[in-house]
Amino acid sequence: MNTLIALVGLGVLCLLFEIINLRKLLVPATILGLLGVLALTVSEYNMPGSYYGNMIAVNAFSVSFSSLFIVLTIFLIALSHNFYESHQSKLSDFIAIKIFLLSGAVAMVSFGNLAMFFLGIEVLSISLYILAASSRLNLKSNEAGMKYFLLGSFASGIILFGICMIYGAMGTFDTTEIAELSRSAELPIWFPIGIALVTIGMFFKIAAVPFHFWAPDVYEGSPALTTATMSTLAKVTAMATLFKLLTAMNAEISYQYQIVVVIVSMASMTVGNIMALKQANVKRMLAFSGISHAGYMLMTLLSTNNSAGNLLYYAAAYSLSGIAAFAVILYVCKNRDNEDIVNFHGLGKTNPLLAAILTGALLSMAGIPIFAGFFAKLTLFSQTIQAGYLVLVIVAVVNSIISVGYYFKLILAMYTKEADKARTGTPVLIYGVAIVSILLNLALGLFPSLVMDLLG
Amino acid sequence: MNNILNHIGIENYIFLSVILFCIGVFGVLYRRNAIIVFMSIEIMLNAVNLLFVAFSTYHQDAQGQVFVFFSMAVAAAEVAVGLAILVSIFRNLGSIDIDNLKKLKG
Amino acid sequence: MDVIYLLVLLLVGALATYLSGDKLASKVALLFSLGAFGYSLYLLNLLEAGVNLDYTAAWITKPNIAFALKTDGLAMAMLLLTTALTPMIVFSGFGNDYKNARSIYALILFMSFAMAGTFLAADGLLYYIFWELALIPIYFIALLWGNGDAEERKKAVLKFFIYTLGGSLFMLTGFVYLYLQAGSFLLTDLYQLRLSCAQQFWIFMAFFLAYAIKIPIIPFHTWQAKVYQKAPTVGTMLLSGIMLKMGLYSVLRWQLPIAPLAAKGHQYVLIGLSVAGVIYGSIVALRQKDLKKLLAYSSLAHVGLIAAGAYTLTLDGLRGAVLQMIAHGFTVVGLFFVAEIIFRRYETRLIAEMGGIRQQTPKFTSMFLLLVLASVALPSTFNFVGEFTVLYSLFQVNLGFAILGGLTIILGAYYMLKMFQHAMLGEVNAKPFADVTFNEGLLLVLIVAVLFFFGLYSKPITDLISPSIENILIHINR
Amino acid sequence: MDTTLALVLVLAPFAGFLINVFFGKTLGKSVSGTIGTLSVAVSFVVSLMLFMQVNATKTPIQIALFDWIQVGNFKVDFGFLLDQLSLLWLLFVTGIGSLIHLYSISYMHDDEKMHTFFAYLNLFVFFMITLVVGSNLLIMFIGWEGVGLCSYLLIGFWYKNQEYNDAAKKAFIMNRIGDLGLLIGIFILGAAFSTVDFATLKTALETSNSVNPNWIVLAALALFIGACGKSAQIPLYTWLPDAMAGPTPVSALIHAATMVTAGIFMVTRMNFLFSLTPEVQTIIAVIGAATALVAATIALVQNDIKKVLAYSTVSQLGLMFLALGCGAYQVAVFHVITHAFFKACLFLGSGSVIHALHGEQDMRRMGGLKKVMPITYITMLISSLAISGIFPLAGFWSKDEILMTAFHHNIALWVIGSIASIMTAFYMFRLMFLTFWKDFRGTEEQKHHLHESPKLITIPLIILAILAAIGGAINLPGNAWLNHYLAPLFSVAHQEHVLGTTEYMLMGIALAGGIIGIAIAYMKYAKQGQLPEEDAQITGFSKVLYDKYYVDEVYEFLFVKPINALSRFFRDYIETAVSGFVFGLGKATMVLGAQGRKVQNGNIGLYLFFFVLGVIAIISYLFLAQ
Repeated sequence: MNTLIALVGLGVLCLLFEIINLRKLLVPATILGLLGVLALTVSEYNMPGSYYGNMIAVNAFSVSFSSLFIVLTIFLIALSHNFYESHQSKLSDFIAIKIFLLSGAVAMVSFGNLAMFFLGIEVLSISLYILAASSRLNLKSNEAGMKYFLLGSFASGIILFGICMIYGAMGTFDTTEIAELSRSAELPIWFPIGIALVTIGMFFKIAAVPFHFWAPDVYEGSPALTTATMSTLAKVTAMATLFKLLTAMNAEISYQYQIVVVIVSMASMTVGNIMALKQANVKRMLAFSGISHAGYMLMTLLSTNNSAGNLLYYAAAYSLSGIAAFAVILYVCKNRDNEDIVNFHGLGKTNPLLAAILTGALLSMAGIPIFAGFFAKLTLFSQTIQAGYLVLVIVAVVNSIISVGYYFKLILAMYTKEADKARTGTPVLIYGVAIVSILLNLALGLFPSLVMDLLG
Repeated sequence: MNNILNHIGIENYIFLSVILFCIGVFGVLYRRNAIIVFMSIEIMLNAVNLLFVAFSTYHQDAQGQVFVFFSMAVAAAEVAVGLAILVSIFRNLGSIDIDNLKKLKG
Repeated sequence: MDVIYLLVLLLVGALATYLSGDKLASKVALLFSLGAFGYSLYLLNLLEAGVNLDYTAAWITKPNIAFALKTDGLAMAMLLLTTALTPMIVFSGFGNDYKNARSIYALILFMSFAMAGTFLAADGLLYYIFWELALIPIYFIALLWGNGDAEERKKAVLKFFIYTLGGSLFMLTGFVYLYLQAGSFLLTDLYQLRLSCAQQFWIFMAFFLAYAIKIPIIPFHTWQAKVYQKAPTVGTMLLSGIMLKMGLYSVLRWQLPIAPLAAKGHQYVLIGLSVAGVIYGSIVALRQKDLKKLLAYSSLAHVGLIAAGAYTLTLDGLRGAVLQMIAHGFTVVGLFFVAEIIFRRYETRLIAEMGGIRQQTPKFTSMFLLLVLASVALPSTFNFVGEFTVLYSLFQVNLGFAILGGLTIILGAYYMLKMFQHAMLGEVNAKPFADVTFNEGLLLVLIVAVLFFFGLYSKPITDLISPSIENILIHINR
Repeated sequence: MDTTLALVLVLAPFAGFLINVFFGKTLGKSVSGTIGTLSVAVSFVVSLMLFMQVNATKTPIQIALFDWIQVGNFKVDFGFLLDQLSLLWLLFVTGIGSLIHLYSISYMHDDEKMHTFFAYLNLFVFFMITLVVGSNLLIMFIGWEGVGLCSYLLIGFWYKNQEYNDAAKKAFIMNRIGDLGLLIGIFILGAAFSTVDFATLKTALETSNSVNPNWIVLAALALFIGACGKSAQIPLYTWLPDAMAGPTPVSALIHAATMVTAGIFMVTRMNFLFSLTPEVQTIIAVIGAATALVAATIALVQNDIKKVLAYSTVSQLGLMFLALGCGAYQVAVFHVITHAFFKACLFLGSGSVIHALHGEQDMRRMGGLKKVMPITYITMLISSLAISGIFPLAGFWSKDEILMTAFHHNIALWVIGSIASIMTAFYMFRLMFLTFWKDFRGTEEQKHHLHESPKLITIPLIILAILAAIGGAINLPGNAWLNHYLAPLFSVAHQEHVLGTTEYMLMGIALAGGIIGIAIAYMKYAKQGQLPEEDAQITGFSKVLYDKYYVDEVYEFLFVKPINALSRFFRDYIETAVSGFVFGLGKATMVLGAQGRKVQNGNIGLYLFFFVLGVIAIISYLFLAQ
């Protein structure tokens, strides 16, 4: 609970910094502040509780995910410094929006009431609309913002309808009460309809097939840092929220529902991976890759009672490698017209360190051992086989093979092509973020228990 | 109020809302003018709001009506952002036809 | 515990090589790899003295994964193969002037580390991790320091990577399934599993995909020739000398004891496929124009025979397979080195562009000839010991297999001598061929010496591996 | 003591090999040759000592050095067995070997790689000794393959000529076909009796009756295939004539006197096996007889002096196998020894001629040499008479024994053998007359350089000629020393022929046959002075014979071509297809990706449409479908 308040406070402070002309201190101060919030959050790990009439329910799940979100935000903010170099005057706005976005994300995983959930998701979404369209003069950015906005509000409508149906069935927004009521024998049909609609809405947010069409366009059009935010923070938030929704409301997951999840999961993996093969734009490629990862993460829904730890681990592994990859992308594509693979030619020679980091990040996404991505997939597969969905796992394995095709396309480009233009400068923060995030990823890969055991 | 519900039945409220919601959906699907699309989304949201109120009454519970305020506020904020994006699109493109937004694809 | 130091030594060696800079890299790498070889000899000593070198430590609790290393005779033999070949491979690079030398030598040591780990690992997942880890360095070695057209190379190497990774992912799925049955990835626990016939079949198939691609067994071999051809010679040596053996070793260590019923049930198919590989590889090798490709296909034929031996499920078959693995490891490294020596002088790998070299460099020719003879398993070479044992085991299964497998004796002699004739003999070549340098000669002599020494006196190796193979057989025949 | 001696015996040539390999060049040609010769001579002396010992004690010497190979049910020692058979073999291998080494010092003196030659030759002797003294089948196999290797090296000694290299390769591969048979035989015996040791195998075979007799037959057959390869029997004989590409001393040592007799050695060694399998013995006899006849017919029309001798060798080997097939192992061994004497002499003599003519081998370009090369002429004449079976030279006795055995066995075999013998007499004297009689037909320049060969060449010739003349003494009918000496080897005692009328008649017929053959040759080539036609003019059946029944071409057509075609087919089509399939999977995925991009066309309306479709699909599946 304190996390949320502290975050909102921090956001306001960011805006104030601009007013009192402390722009230079903005990034370090925010990072420090976030670190403080992180400490605060972690300290709540062993103190589950509910606040404000169970509007906010703090438990291990919410604390763990909130901490992950905060860490990701720290990275994103560290990257902002360099990214917004030419828009210094708006730096505080962007950072503040990110902090508010984070507060939305935290609300989404620590809600105790559907109202809080709805508010959280809207805060997150609206912040993202703004960020997506934030490059005002760039038509692509405008288009991305518009597309995201239209489809996003459409999805919001569906979610709202779902919440309404649940309310209609249960007469309350409180998840604890809903959970208790759902144990009773006779449930109005509205309840499962509501759950289904909310799930569909969340499918949209995590960009699962067939609700994924926005993702590639929006990822490509948005400013790179926004894309980074969407593909890491927003995606794992949405996934965690979906997971939390289903567990918190104790929704009896029927067999049919599981089939839907299986099909959507398979479709997401397959479509994401196959479409990514032929992409030239790296952001777009990562969008499709993100779609496929959403497919993988959906597998956790098939055994909700013991897969929270796996989801957290997968989310952490995926988002950390995403951050590392985007850090390199931001560096490489700075002041370039687009993010095409051409820009990465020869990176292995000009910047071996960054090339190695990007390689590591891609290997992690592909699920090659010692990177966290491997363990993430391993536990996921293991659990899914246990749940009895061997076919799904085989499809996932085949997809992992396909995915190597495009991840390695980028690696090949870095190491085998000649560089066209030299890149100058070694922005400390970008290097720092890239190194720290890949090291974290490696550490998770070597000691998965660190994260896996947080959620039993 | 209770009487009205007794007379008309909650199902009919649901049907009404669903119909309104679907009208909104069709609006979004078929209209190309961004403003009208926005309005269609508003119809969808308001259809749900109507249902919230109906359920609120049905359950004799105020939470539903409170929720409507939340949702209206959020919808307003959303539309504000949407319109802002629309304005910058209009400046760049000189049109608010969403069919013109096809630069990003593939 | 002692075994870990070996892995650490190799890993530190890789790091030190990378940090030592391009000029010193090769020397540092040689130093560390020799150190590793020396240390593994020390380990061998300990093992012979009866010290238990197995090592198990908890690593990850959920899922239950242990850092478990098992050093029995079999693993020791493979470890020695790895650590003995690594310095040779490093040394073979001395004559080349690699761009960015520190990276390639560091990658070689890193790969050696991963392969040693694969041979030692006694926990399924640890094993899998090492298995995959070995793939990454060779990918980069082949990609960055390879030869020939860059686009074609990229294609070949990527195909290799995806292909092998694909196969291993199925193996991983198999492991996960086993884990769910056994509650642990530990080799010992997996050996204790009593799976039904159907379960064993699917596990076997999942493993088989991985191994058949790695070994390779036809028709999963299509990656091989191109990659061997395109990779730099050190890479080819690593691949053919050690990495192939990972697959074969895994068959013995993991596939057969865990799913023996499936192996028994489909024995004829498996042996048939392997033996078909022997004949197919030999015949295709006959008309190859590129020396390295020819050697690749000959390798296909040889490993086919080794796999056939392993699938006989007899003591002789398994033992012969191990002997032949070691023999083939040295031989093929030697032969690829010969190809490299010729390339350094003639800038070609096409046999048609060679010829008439013998007159100019008799010493080199003798070494080459000895390697060719070892490759065709002349008695008194180590290869003969292995090949004889394997063929004998095939005979125990079926006379027909022994005859078909034995065709390697004839066909092998045919393509190897044909190659030798056109590469080395004939009218004196107009292009001068500088005599082998001291370094090159030393390496060739070493390899030949190993092959002939163990060819006459294979008892040390046989004694080393026999107990562990008997142990594996007990699990197969439980 | 015995162990040391045995090691000296085996390792002396190997030491010679090592010295010649590493220091041959620096030591110079004469020294290198001397070392090569001496090392073999040492072996000869040692074998002589051991021979005396065993001949006196009648107990074989067995030596086990160390474990070599271990397979499931048995272990193979690295060990030696020095018994009557192996010592006998050693004597003529090292003895004739020494002579030929001596000869080579002079013969190869002009070759720049003389030290290499001696190294190979020493290595050959080393492997041949290993083959002979090995105490089990596998050690024998080392030698077996080792001599094959040396044969390969020496046939291709002049490696600049690719045709020679082809010949060398062919010899090696055909030998290997036989080797596979041998190996299979070893497998069968090893699996059945858990040993491959000669001594234990013998007892096992004689006592055990639990083994399926079919396996034993198969084993014998497989071993015989091995013998066919090494001893150039049908169908694996075509390599031997081609092997004449090597220097002439090599042909004398390897391809006449020693290596090619390894097959006979092995069959004799394994006599306890073959005696159990009359079916296989019959096959051996038939193949032997057929080979003797076929090779003899081919030899009738050959014009290359060495080719004639080569086919003659094949034919004689056939006769030996005929004897083996009849179960007369001693007889075969007897002929091996006498054949070694006269055939070595003939080859060396032909070498002397070729040497004098600076490499000319075509008999049509020779003639009239008896005046310039009297020693060569006389020694060769003695040997020719011996091989033609003229009384009382060595060949008469041994060949006569064979024919006599065949006669008692099966009259058809005897007829074939006799015809082959007549032909032998004919082509040998055809060779003699064409080479040494009449006038010289070569170029003026050659004529100018004609000379008798130096001492180092003639001395071995003389020694061998003497042996060819009197060698028969070791096994005269009535005083059969060899039979008694070898008797301990055989489980079935050899039936000595009682010299009755039949026997004397047979001797007479054989002698008459030889004389008839010589007479025809004399009429044709000496009296009428006919010359063989030039290659282009040869027609009819002679052409078929001259072209060796086109067997090489048939093999080429049946085996070599198809394998190569298959190889090309595999390389060009199967490989492409299989890898194309794998690539195709990748490509198909790529195409799918490219097509999929078209759906993602940037139109929000479409995206919404799919969204709504998804919603409808899920909702209707969940709630309406039931």
